[in-house]
Amino acid sequence: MTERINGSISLMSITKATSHISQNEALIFERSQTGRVGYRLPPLDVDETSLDEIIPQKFRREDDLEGMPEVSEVDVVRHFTRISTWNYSIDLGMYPLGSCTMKYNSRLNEKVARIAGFANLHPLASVEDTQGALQLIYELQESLSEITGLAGVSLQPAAGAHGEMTGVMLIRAFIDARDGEGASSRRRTMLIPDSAHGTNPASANLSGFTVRTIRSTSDGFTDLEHLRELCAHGDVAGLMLTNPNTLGLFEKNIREICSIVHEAGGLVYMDGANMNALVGVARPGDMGVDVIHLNLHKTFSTPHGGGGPGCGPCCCTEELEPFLPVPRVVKDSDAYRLDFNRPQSIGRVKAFYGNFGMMVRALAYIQTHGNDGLREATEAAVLNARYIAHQLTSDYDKPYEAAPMHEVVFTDKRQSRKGVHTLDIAKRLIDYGFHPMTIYFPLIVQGAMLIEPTESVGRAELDQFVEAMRSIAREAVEDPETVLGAPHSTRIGRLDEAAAARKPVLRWKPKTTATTA
Amino acid sequence: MTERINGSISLMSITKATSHISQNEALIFERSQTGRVGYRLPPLDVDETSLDEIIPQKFRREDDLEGMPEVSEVDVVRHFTRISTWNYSIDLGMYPLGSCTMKYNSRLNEKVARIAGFANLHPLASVEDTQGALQLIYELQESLSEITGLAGVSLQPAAGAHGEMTGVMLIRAFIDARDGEGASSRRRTMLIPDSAHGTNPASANLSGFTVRTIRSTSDGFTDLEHLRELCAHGDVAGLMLTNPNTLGLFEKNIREICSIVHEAGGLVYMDGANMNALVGVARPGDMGVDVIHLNLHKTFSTPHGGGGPGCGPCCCTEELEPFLPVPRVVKDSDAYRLDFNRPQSIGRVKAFYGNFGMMVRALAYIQTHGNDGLREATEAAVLNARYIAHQLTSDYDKPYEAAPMHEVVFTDKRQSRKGVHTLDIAKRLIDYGFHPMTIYFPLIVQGAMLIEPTESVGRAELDQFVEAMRSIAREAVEDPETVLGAPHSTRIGRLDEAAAARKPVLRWKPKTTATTA
Amino acid sequence: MRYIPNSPEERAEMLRTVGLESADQLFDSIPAEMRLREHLKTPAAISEMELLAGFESMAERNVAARRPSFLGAGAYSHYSPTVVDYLIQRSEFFTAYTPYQPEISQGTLQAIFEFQTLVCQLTGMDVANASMYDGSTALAEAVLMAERITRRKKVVTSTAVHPEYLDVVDTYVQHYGIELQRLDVDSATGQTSTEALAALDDKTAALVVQSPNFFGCIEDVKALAEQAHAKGALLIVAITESISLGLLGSPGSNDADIVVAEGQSFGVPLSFGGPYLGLFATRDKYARQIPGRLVGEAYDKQGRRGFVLTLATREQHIRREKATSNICTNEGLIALAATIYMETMGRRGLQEVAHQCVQKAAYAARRINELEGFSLPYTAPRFNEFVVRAPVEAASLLKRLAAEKKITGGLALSRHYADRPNDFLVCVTETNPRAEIDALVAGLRDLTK
Amino acid sequence: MRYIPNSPEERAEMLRTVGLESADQLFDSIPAEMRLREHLKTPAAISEMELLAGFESMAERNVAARRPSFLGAGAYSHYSPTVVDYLIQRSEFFTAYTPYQPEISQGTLQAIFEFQTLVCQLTGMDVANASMYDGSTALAEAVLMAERITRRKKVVTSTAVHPEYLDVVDTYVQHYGIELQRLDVDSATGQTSTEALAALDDKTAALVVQSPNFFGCIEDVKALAEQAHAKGALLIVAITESISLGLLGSPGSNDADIVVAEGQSFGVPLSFGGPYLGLFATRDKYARQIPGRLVGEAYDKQGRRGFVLTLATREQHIRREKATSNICTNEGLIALAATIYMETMGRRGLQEVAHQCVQKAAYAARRINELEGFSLPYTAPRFNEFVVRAPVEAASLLKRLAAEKKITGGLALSRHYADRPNDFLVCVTETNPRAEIDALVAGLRDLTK
Ligand SMILES: Cc1ncc(COP(=O)(O)O)c(C=O)c1O
Ligand SMILES: Cc1ncc(COP(=O)(O)O)c(C=O)c1O
Repeated sequence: MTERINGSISLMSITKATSHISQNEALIFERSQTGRVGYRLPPLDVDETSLDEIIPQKFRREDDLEGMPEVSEVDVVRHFTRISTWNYSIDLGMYPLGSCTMKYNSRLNEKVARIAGFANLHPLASVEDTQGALQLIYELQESLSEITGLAGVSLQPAAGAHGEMTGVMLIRAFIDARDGEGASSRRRTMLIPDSAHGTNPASANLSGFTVRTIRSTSDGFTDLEHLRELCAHGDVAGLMLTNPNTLGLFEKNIREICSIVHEAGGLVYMDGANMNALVGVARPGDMGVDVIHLNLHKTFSTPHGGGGPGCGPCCCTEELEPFLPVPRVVKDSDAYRLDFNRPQSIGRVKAFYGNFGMMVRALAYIQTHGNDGLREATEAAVLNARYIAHQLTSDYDKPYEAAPMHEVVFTDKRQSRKGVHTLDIAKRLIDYGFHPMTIYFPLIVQGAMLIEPTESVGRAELDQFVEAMRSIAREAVEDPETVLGAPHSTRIGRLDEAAAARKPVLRWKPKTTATTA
Repeated sequence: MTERINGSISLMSITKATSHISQNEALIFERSQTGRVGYRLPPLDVDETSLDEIIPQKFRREDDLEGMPEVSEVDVVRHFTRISTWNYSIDLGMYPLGSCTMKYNSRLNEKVARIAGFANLHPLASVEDTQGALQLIYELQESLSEITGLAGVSLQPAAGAHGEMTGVMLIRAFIDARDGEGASSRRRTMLIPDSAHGTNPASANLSGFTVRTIRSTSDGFTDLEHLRELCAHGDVAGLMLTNPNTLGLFEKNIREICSIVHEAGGLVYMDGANMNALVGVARPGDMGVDVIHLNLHKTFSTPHGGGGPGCGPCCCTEELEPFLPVPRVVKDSDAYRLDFNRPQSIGRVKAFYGNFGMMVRALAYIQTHGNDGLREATEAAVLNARYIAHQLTSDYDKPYEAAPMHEVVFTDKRQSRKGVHTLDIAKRLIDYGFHPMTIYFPLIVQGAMLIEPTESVGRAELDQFVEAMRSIAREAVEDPETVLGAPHSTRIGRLDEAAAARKPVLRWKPKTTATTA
Repeated sequence: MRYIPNSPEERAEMLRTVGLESADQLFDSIPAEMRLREHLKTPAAISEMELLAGFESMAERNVAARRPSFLGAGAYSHYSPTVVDYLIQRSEFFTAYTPYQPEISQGTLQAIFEFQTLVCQLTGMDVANASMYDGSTALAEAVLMAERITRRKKVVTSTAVHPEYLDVVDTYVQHYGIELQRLDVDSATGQTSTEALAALDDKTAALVVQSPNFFGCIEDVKALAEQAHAKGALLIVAITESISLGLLGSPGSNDADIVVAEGQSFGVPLSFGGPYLGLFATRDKYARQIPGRLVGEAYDKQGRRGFVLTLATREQHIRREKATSNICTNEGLIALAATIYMETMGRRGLQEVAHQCVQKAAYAARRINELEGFSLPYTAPRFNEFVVRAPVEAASLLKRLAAEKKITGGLALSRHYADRPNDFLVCVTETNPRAEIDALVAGLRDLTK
Repeated sequence: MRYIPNSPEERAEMLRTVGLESADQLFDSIPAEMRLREHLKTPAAISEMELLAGFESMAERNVAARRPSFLGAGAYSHYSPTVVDYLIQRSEFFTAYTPYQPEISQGTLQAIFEFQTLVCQLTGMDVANASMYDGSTALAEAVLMAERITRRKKVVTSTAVHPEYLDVVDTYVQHYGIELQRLDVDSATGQTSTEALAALDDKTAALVVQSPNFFGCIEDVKALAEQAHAKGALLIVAITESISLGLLGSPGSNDADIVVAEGQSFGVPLSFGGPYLGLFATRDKYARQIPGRLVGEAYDKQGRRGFVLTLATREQHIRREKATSNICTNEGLIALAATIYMETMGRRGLQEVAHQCVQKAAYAARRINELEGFSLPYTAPRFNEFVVRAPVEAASLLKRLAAEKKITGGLALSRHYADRPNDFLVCVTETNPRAEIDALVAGLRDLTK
């Protein structure tokens, strides 16, 4: 098979994948045919009023929805089934995207989220009639509080970045309250390590902060000296730190870091995207962190869904709790209710209460694992990463010495001498049957390859991955062309992204006339 | 792409499919690792008794279930997800297996079959507590009776062949009752056309009949002369006729055929596998047929499931009704009940009441289509077949002149001159992205290719199919090697079936010692 | 109709292409007098919303589905992990046909090969087929196979085989010249009476027993095999509760020749009696007499392993009236569900389910036995079913239990044995929490005091 | 733990491979004093059976989910064809990540491209992104985008915008130096007061309106656009009930500059408020100011069409604090559900749903208006929601309606507007059969007579 799926002769046998026939499929608009229908409604069962009497012509559409697809149910099913087969997915195998935590998405969790009593529940129904949903939210809040060691939890944010924004706003509101508007207005600096995820500075900016970047040391940790320096000016509102950081390393000086920031009058925000390295092992609240967001769609395995939805709970100390978004879900003896009366709250960050469906799944994850299982998952995830770190060190440059937690970063330093870069290695991994790792992140590592296996991969597949990476390292030396031209096994090759951005085509238009409604 | 997915240069561009990466996967036994687990049960909540007290050692297994897989839930999900992607399926496109009726399997029907009130219902619960299920059975019986024009319906048979056996036994029981054991014992001949499906003679044999074969005429119909001849000896119990027959032709002399058999003292069994050509258009009961089976898994779209389950209701005239299997589902004013008191019944053909889950789906099919939709589906199915018949006649030998109904038969006569046979054409179709048609059936047509598009295919895909077939016809002339070596695009090539049958390996065994429990 | 892709206009154009003027003309080959002149009297089309409402209201009337239940007798309530039903709903599995074209059917074929292996391992046999309709028809086919192998015409069956299975065997063999002889059950042990085995003789094709038998009693299969083999007859073992295989000695290790079983216990919903699946396994030497489909290993020219349907010359589409069976469509998707179930539960899970069944049934039996007036008539060891003898008529007792206590207490044996008015069969599985068992016991007590 | 493939033994071997003796040592880089010495106090592990029972009993307590309901106000009950939820459960969709590697993510990418197209067509705009969190955050982002485009700091919003949306806008802009000014509603028509438009001036970045607005009234978007444009301000149109797009003039055709909408109506379950999805569309000229992800067409070397994430330089992972938004994870799978919904319903289905909503709401409004003491305070044309003025306090009337008639009658406006004790908002969709509407009317009558 090897010859067939490769552009040129491969040096290694590829064990994880083969080439197979795959259905083509056009855009639905290209499939559409006038007169096809894919739906049926019950007949209208009320007396009809002339539409003109209800809604005058001028408020109505004139385009007869031209351009909207006309297809049968069968067309829809075939359309989406076919295009789905072009995707890689967790269910097909290891998905080692660093920082993204692609772990198994339990089918049980999907099932409970679809129980009619949850799925058909309107968010504005009365609290008496929605006690089960409020209970679920409350119980998840309690669990997350225990897991993070932080007292206050809001489940309202819809994703990690949203949780960051919420958290940073808490810091701002807290300082405003503590220092008064005037003094507070001089504290407008948010410190963020150069290794941070892009959402951190973007969220800080959304909350009106000026971002100052902290250097990382050459061994991959926050530079304490630089931190002290930056904290010396009385303008620091806070620090946004990822821990373990985006290099996969635990910030061992976390307590000291927190003290420095606290002493400088600032608060510490922890980006909890990497909490899957800590659950059941250590708690941010015990480290001195003031506020954190979690990604339920990472650590607690709610499905990524090809880009979302997420859920980004914000957890904070008791001090910050009064500032959390409204409404809060609280418990009075046996009944649950919504508390809108939070005068210090930063306000609402989203309509209703957050991505409830994801909360259902996350609570199911927590209850299914149990407290011992939560720790077991953490151990298994860290062990898998450590195993890869250990096995690949001989072939790839590992820029940091420290033992990695749940993910490990390598670089293309050795391979790039032959002109083979991270992007090429990633693309070549596709031919070996793997989804590539995260590449070129964190930005401070040139040619970064950030590998996060998660606990959901067995040893056999880890070994296949190691073999694939080693094989690519050999190819980079002996047959670089094959790597540079990869992938060879996919239905399309590398796409010209530069051209796509230069003259963006962001929607389909009918061939003839490009009408809009 | 064409070059890549073909062994040699293709003459036509293949539009329906491309090659893409596909995950490998070993047998689960090869994935298994001692100590992995994929399940969790609630803890045992009763006091435990020593097992020896309940079941003495000698009745217990001694092998500790060695060899049974030990895998995690993630292993299971990845295992089956991966291997599933190696299959073609209706949801991926046209599946033109003649006689098999691969039409769209509605998701709604899957959903209703899973309603807890159906899925969790024990068959031996009392009739009072299962009225909904009995009602459903009764309503389906009524609908099928109306559709076939036959008064008696039993839903007990589990598939077409099972329905055949049931129907043939009805005939035997009826004749036994009519003629008395002695006279009846001289009527042991079942007439079956040479074009019939193999289950027909096999079912007749199961019911103790001797099969005599009726010739088909050169234009594809039952040979009336031969039928008369065979009926002249007073030994004929019945005729098993498929209509439309397996060549896709409506037996226009059906009334005369029935008369001949009836006059000879026999009964007419119709194999209803092709009822999808008739639903809403004509009824077997109106043609003189005495008994018929239906394939709910064909005509009424219950999913084929990679081989089953099916449901093969047996429908018969009022005269034959007393002989149907027990229990019968009957209605007394408003309540439904099981009637076991049928002294003339042939007996039970299956435990409980048949494949109830399939009945749920079939009734949903009937109600969703409605009476007009049932006819519309028939029209669309016949039209699609007629269209293919029309478009392929220029390139393939069409052995029968008559206009086909829901399926059409071609042969490899022209192509075989260049050494390209039906099997090769079928395999080459795979490269073009299609599942092949039924091949080498019916047996009376040399190199038969029986094509049944069903109503579930749109014109664009029909045209792709026609193009593919035409292209293969050209290849057969200009590049036969490509056709003979097909398929070129699949993860494995043609398998050596002869070797497989010579030394059959029908199960996995551990590499080391081949122990059995 | 939303399931039909081609629009009316497209269909009109296609009609023109094939030279017709109307859809009616498509049916010109059907003589006019046979053609319907109006629509069928089946109901008019309804929407998804209406259909769901209608089916849900029918399902509502199946009140038995919502109650604690102790029914077994050939259909068992076991917990099926969520992944089972999820995975069988992959389009690639459930909308595929029988794997006639192996190059694009390896998913189905490999799954069947695994299924065959699992069935062999659990039953302790050499070869298993790709499934039969259900346990009852598998048993009938086993009887026919025994006749083919031995060329003998008498078959001796235990009356402790599921009565509906025996009915099906009766139906299948009625025109085959096979004489069926039934063996009594020992009224003390509940096992097939060993004295009755005198019925075995050198005209006997097979002895048919079920274990655990219909009354929940475990048979001494090895001893029965010995007796049968002594006369040159085969031993056919039927199993209705396949979960018992997790704990009980395999029929293979007890020298059975053919094993048939109902596989519903392996993660398949009760679904009012079907679709279920028949397991069918035998010895290597009888492989070519087996009914139904078989999947075997095969290799392509490049030496890659794959799987194919094999030994097809046994089957009806080749051998027609001489085939080993008339079966064509089997229970493919249900066999897949069972495969996924067996693999998910795995070695340890299958053991633990069996263990819980045994322990819970033992607990229930003990508690019921303590009740005033109730007794357990049989002494043989049991798996998860047992007969209870009530102080009153069982059928009406169970009816009151359902009506007043909302518990389905078991199966009154009078349904199948007119002469056993006070007996009923109770089944307990891992899905019955202790609270349900206690409620059953309390209910029986209340209604008989 | 059954989700973790590696067995304890395998993990022990791997630990040895990496040179460790125990799993604890994996965490040696965490200072000991920070490490937990015992298990978390979260609950112990439970099985599937137990979990399902627990969640089902929680769900039982959500009695509102089982009742006829006339709640809308930003979350709508529409029928979602069965295929929608089936198809999004394909592993390949729901267990994939953001499509960073286009060669093995074309399924997701093509679906998003179709989504963007559908949103453009329905809103009448040129370019749409791959989704925002929901309607409310989409609106907040639109306001920020208007500021970026115009470099103006004042934003004028209608008070007839969903109050929770306005709250979210408040939160988002609070540190941005944007001044928000609210416009009154005309108490006769229910539309944004045209007099109040005097608030627009040449410092105004945008005018924000919702149509149909929170009170169900259709705004004269074209007129509002004219007024905004006259001052050089953008018009931002928010829509909470996207089904209205099947019938009402598109914001694009009415000259809106940015359109945001809640897409939940497109086949997405109510799910107690989320996950939903924000639609975001604008004019071509503002494409590079759009927040969130965009998918565009691209070609490989052989000229084959594919799709990629594009214009990434707007985004946080490249531009960090200068990005057009901080959004990263969006509502991918929900956007897919909406895409499947829109394509399944299609051109005619979207029209018919809208039509049924309008007709049923009109019927309900007419019937309620006939009731003694009830009135409809607003005269503007409406889509499927309308305000009812009751003769008594609405909140307690609705509470009684729920308790005594088992109907959720709508939303008491006092939840958001303390000064409107007697008003409530009623929403009617195609999922409310006439019988439910009649029951609502009868209930209101009974409880006020
Ligand atoms: C380290 C880190 N922080 C923050 C985020 C943002 O989370 P989200 O995508 O849920 O907004 C991510 C997600 O990719 C991340 O990896
Ligand atoms: C014409 C015909 N008759 C009978 C059958 C047997 O039906 P089943 O496979 O359901 O037993 C078939 C199925 O392939 C068939 O095509």
